[in-house]
Amino acid sequence: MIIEALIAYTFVAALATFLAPDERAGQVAFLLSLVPVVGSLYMWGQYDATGNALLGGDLAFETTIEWLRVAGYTLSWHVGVDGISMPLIVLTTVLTTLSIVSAWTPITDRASQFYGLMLFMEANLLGVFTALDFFLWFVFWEAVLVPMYFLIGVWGGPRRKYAAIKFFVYTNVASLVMFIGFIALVFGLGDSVSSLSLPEIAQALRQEGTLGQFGALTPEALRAVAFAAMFFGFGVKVPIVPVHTWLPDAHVEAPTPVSVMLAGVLLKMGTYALLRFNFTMLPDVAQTYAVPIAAIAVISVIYGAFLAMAQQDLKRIVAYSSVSSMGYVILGLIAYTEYGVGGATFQMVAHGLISGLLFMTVGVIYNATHTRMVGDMSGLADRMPITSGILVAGAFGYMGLPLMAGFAAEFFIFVGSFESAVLPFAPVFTAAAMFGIVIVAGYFLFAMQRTLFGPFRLETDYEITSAPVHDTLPLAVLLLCIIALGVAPELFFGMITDAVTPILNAGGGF
Amino acid sequence: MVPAQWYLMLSAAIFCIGLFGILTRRNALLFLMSVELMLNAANVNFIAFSLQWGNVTGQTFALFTMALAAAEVAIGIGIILVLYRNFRDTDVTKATTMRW
Amino acid sequence: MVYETIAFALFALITVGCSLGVVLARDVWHSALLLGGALLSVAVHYVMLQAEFLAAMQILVYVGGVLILITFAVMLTRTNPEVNST
Amino acid sequence: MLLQTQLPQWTALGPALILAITALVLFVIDSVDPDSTDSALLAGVSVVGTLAALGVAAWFLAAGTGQVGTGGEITLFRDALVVDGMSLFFTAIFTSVAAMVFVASYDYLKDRPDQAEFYSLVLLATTGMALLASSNSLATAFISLELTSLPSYALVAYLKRNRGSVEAGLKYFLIGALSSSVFVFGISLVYAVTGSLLFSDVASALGDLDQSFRGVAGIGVLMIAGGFAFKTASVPFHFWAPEAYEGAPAPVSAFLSSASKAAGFAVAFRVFVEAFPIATAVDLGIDWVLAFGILAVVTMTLGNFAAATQENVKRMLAYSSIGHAGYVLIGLAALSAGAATNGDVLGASMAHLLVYGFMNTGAFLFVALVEHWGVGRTFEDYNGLAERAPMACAAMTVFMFSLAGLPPFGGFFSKYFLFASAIGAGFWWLAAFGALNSALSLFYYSRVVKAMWIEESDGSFELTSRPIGLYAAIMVAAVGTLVLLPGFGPVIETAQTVAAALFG
Amino acid sequence: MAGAFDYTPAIVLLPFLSFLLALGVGRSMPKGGALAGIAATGGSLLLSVWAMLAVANGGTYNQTIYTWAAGTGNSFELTFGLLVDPLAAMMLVIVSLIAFLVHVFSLGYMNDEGETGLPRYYAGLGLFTASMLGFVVANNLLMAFMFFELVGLCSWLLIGFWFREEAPPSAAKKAFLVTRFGDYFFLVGVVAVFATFGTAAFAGEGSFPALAEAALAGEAATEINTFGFAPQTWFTVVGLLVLGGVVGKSAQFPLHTWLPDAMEGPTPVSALIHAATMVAAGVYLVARMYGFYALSPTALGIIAFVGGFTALFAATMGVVKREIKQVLAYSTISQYGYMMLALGAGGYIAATFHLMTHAFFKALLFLGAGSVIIAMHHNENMWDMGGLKERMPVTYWTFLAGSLALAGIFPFSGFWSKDEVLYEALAHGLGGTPLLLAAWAMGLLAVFFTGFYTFRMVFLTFHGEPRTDVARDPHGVGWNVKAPLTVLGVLAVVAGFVNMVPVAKLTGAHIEFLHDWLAHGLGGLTSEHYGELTGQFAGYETGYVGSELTTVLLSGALSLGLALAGAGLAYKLYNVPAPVEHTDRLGSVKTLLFNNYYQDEYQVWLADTAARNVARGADKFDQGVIDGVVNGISSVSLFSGSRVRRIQTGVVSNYAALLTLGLVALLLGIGLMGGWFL
Repeated sequence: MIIEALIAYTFVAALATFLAPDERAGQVAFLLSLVPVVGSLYMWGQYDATGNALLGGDLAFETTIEWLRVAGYTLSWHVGVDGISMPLIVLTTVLTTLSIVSAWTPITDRASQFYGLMLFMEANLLGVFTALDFFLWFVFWEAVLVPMYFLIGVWGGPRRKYAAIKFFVYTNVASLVMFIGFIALVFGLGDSVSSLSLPEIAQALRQEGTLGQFGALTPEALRAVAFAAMFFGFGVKVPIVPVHTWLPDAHVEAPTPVSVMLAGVLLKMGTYALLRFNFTMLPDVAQTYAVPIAAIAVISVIYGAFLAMAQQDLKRIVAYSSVSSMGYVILGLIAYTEYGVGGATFQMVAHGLISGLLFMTVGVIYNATHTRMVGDMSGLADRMPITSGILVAGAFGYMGLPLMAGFAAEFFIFVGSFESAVLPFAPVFTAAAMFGIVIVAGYFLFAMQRTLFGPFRLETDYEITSAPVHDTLPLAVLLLCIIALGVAPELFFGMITDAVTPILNAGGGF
Repeated sequence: MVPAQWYLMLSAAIFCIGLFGILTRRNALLFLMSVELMLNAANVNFIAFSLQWGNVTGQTFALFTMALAAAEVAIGIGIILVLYRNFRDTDVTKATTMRW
Repeated sequence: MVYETIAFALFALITVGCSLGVVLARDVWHSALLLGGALLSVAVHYVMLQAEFLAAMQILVYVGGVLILITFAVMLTRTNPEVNST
Repeated sequence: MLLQTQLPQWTALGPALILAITALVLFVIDSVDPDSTDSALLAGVSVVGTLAALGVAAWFLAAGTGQVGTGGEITLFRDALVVDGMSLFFTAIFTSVAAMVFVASYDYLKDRPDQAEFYSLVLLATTGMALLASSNSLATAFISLELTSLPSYALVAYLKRNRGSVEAGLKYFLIGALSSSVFVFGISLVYAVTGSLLFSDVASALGDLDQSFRGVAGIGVLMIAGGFAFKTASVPFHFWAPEAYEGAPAPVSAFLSSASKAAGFAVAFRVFVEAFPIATAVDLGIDWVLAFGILAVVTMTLGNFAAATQENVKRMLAYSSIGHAGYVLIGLAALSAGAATNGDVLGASMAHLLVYGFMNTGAFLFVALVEHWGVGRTFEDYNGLAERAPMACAAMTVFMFSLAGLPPFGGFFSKYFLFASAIGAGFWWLAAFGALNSALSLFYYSRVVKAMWIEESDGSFELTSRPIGLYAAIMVAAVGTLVLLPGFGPVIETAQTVAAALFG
Repeated sequence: MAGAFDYTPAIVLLPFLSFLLALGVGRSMPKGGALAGIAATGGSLLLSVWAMLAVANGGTYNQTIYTWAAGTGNSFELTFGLLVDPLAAMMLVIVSLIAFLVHVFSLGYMNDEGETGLPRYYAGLGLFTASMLGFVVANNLLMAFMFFELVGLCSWLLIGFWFREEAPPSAAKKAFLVTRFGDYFFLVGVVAVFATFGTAAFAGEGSFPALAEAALAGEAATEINTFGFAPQTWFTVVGLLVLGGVVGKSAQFPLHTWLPDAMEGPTPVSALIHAATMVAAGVYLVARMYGFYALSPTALGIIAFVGGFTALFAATMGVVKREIKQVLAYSTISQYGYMMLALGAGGYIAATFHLMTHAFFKALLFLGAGSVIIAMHHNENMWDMGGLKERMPVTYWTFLAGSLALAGIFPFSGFWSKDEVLYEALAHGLGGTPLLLAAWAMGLLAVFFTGFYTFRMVFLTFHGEPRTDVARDPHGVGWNVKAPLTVLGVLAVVAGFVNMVPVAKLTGAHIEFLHDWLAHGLGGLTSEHYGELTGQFAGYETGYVGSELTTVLLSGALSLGLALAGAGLAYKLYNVPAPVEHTDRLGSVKTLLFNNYYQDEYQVWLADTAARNVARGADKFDQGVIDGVVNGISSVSLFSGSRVRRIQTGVVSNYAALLTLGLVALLLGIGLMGGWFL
């Protein structure tokens, strides 16, 4: 029942924050958000499952309550945690709390609404990562959009309205397409499933012969079409090239804490769903189309990195580099190896922490300098040594410096995809994608050199000083997490591989 | 007895004439009158086929139609009068404050 | 049989003619009169179709009620010369 | 069980009777005190009456009156009327909407003349709707349709000194009159080929129909469809809707766009399913399923696209209402002969209508509230409204997102279940069109939200009052919209059960 | 005995601790964390020596100590472990010794000069040392890679130490980027090793060199996934991929361009980078997995050729430089070229030997240069110096010792090691691998240039008349500068005696201590085994001019003669009271040399202009086409929306008409489909 308790608590906390006075809302939200952190850490501590949430085996904290019946299908409140979702839950709670703290400085207006929406979003994110019933999951999945729309639209930058609506409509289109694809699949299964429980559907889909004719579509065609629809739908969230263009706009306009959540957790929803749906339920299709999928992944990596290189705005740089990093995840997923899929999952966490750290740092710099343009700054390390140091650490983390989480994730993915038996020319794809680590180093080093180093030169009519402690503290915490995960990836990796193995085992059956 | 189909033709003709009136005339009252014609066209059918089928269902329905047509005209005229009061006109194409 | 056909044809012609008159007449007043004609000829059809009661109702309700209402409305709105235009 | 055995059969019409009696009571009050502007009394009586009707309907629904479990539908007056689950379900929709409208009208109509007339007209229209949902013969369908329409014409033109209201009334009336003549003519054609008006008889007569008459029958069927298209504001009979909803007093717009639309669907569902069974119709080449498919696509596309570029919130809602008619039409378009999914599809449509009743009524009532404040009607006028009236704006946000199909609101489930059932019935292309339009709709619904919450207000307006009635109605609608997400189970299960009974 | 190895982790952790201390509380520590660093590296040095003694007693250590990541299923584990064998033990001592001396020297170079940011500096040094030591003791390729990368990070931190100026951050970025480019191939190589062998261990039965060897020998080939290639081809590919990292870090052509720029860092850092840590890492890596390279003649040939070419190529550039550190930088590149040449030529011992001697004399030279720079108030231009001999004798004499070693003059350490390098290349070249002869020739030619630029540097700096006021009255240096110089000076003189091959051959005395040292240790990691491997798989055989002895003597005489010739030319041109530039005599070559063969230009063009243009193009495409489509869809939707609403004209007659039209259209459509009109 701890999942229910956490989600319900977070909703209530959100409500309480809405009603809190603006001046105190930040502190209130922070204190309230500590409970989910503790709760998720407790769950992590108590976690002893070994199964995959969709393919069976041991699940942690599982609950099933029938909710309603529609068209012969049962919908349930069905939640549970496996090794794939557990790290993401911890990531969500930790990042939310840190984002809330990092919002203390930049968010001055309508604070109680802001923090309330953050908590509301957290509740829904927890739901996304725990729900095991399609509609329940979908409710949470879509509900995340609503607070995000406001968070970007109300507290964002100059083009926030455009960015917010673009994000909103784009991802909504994606959800709709995905929905049609998935539901077609469910109906194609006919009588072999009687509920919209994801495990039931996944297991039925992985069994040969359960999928029937759907309209004019043969079972094979239905699989392919549904896979494509879901791939598009989740790909937008990830985002993969070429459906990524909402991301830079949303990131640039969103206030820092929101960017942190967007990059840190929301993008992971896409990859999480890809793993849960496309790659778990339809492994045969994924493997049939391994080459185009891997090509998309590689293009995302390289193209995203080049886009990042072209940017002048620090936030846009980080935003585009997320496109690049998410490409690795896709590559890891399509590898269908333990290290590939496990590494992809690990990358979700690692990238969540690292991009969160970078966004936060850029935000702290912005708080001080009121600019994010690379060309406007120079020699900031002189005035903000600690922040600069953390930015350096974060950037190197992003570049895949060993003993930081990013390296572990990327290395797992590379090893996994290199040896992939599913993907033809796996070494070539892997090597091509790996070149991203050079480009990413290039643009981050250029950006750091121009902003942090050299003689200090920034015309402002106010003093630029070190950031306040409550701005720096979240950065330090994140950095510690990143290093901890880099030194000891087993903190999560063991449970991840436990949950990943079943996907691979039955995957070869087709 | 005249074949029922002929009445069908007749009613169709009246219906089309009424429709033609609605499409071409701009006076609200003519609009009303055209509608009356169309309703009558339906009634012709009902009564003709009532005989054909040998039941009074059609006749009964025709009676309802008349009553409702009367009510409709009453409402319509009320509306036309307030229209006239507001727009000083009964030309239906003049009332275009709302469009698009 | 023949008479019936002739009668049908005649009154059908009258009905259609009057109806056409209703929608084509330039003056609303004429239209109203012709509508009365059309309704009456329809009533004749009713009689031919052995629906005498309905014919009576047709005359009472339509010619007696509806037409009077319309006439009344025509009167009330006639002050405007543009009413005549089509 | 209870009713079946212990109450006389006619009491199954209880809700409609209560509504009619309430209307008469109002007339009595009015004749006792013709100049009464005692809103509280009038609105109170109306609300009590409608809530009583709603209660009875809900009770019957829960008790299983007219449903399979208690011996099937109850037919009255030589089969002219029928009470079954579906009619009760729809009666519940009509009465809920009407109750909210009455509560809101308490403030909206304050200090206006002819209040009693307003309330009684709405009540009469509601009665008509209740009968419409129960009608089992083309004759009762026509009569109750007119009983619904005629008060509506008057209600739209209720603000008789307001040019917009009058113009709206005129257009509504003219299109309505044209549509009802088309409808009647269609009925006459169907009668011509079948010799009956009772649905069941029509169905069996169509089954034995000579193929040479199928043209006449087909024209008749489609003309009848036209009549319902008018009532539901579907293309091509939708032209009245934007103007009528924009020009009418906002509570009336709410009533028309929610209840009246639902009524049109109620009767359309029954007529087409029972009188023109799909198998028979398709044999005759009268593929009304396809016709509704085309209409659904065109309607939702036209409604949403036109709504996307409106400047006036109320008119945007009007077009969105057309768009929603398109979604609901999926319920008639995703059917196929003898398919087991028919009940699901139709049930999903009905459930959507119920949720729509709450969210759309709420949205129009919010517009009424804004009109009451005299803020203005365009999106710009709404800028920064949330600072002044956060609760109401939060409710409006709920309505907008629910209309757009976002969780955690009822519209999410109803819309997605509708799409899902269409896919389940094999009509994935309908769902695809629906999805496209749904995405577009998110754009314009969020414009309202953006105006209220994101845009800066120009500070030129002051909100002078906090009308209790309007607020209460809006909150009820908002809470209803919210609760319909977790509590969607009974709704969808009931809807699909009663819809399946229709095919049984 | 085992006690020494139990403390091996501490060798790495001590400097790491000093890094943490300096970073955390360096501000409040005396000397900005220097003392902690000195203590830590001193401790590491002692432990290393202890470990070396343990190894000398025949002990080795190969132990996994930490599982970094373990797959649950049938996949391989990724681990950290320690491997202490003779090679590693030797390297441990070298690295910790030089790090220790550099720390001491920094007291004079940084603290006494009043630099700010000392905690950062010492933190960087500590991390740098720790990373390098970790790299040295790594027992598998993945761990090696990770510390290799950390070394890169530290070089970035330290080269860019003076971040408030323009040039150092830029140089740091370049160093990191260029080596990163190499590391990219390295990483692909690491991944390929895992994918191929399922392990990346260096030593032991299941190590990847052993598995590769077994595969080539036709045993147990089934476990190995060679991705459809012939095993040897695939091993060559993998080896070359790993070599990418080596080329980058060890500044071999064409990735050498970062190294001269890296002189922007503080001079002690340069000493550390060039002598013992970063640059040495590349060569050390090849030596570490020599058992793998020895299986592939192609890889060996490429290594040798690249090495030889780099040796010559860098030496030629060294002759025209004006700054003392620039000359040293190019000499570093050149000397590492020799080591690569040796490795490629099958001279595992020779390479290790040169690595060791070079570490000492190059550290010495850099520290000496640092001393000069202190004296010259941070002016590095040799043309501003002159006549420093009298004013700073300790520096002069030690620097001279280092220079003699660098130039390869008998009997200084460099002579012995370089001679052995060239001898191995020659012998194996004669033995049937003619490619090696070409590499040998280049290496030999480079000897001449080495002698020339080395003594040009010495003469310009220390001899003649002082050419500036500063040079006339230089700043004094303290004990903390002189002591490291003295230690290293002694080592530069004597280090060569551990392996005097020509003497051994000549006299028959058993004095090839390094041979013996490297010949024992873990099975499969001994020089003898490597010799067998190169013989068996690369076909390396030893050929002689005449007899073995004549070849040895010929080779030694040849290189000594060339070195002396170069030194003599420098003496003639520059050992004059007022030397002048002679570069004009080189004609157009001068421009070429001054511009470093335009290597920087094309690389900068690639990394900057070309990449940026691609990026800009991608951005344009993204904004214009991809986002344009997205925005276009919305514009088109809204535009069609604005058209659609025009249907609603407001005129009710039109509505009626459209309504009728619509109904008729529907009737016709459905009717035609249903066949009503037939």
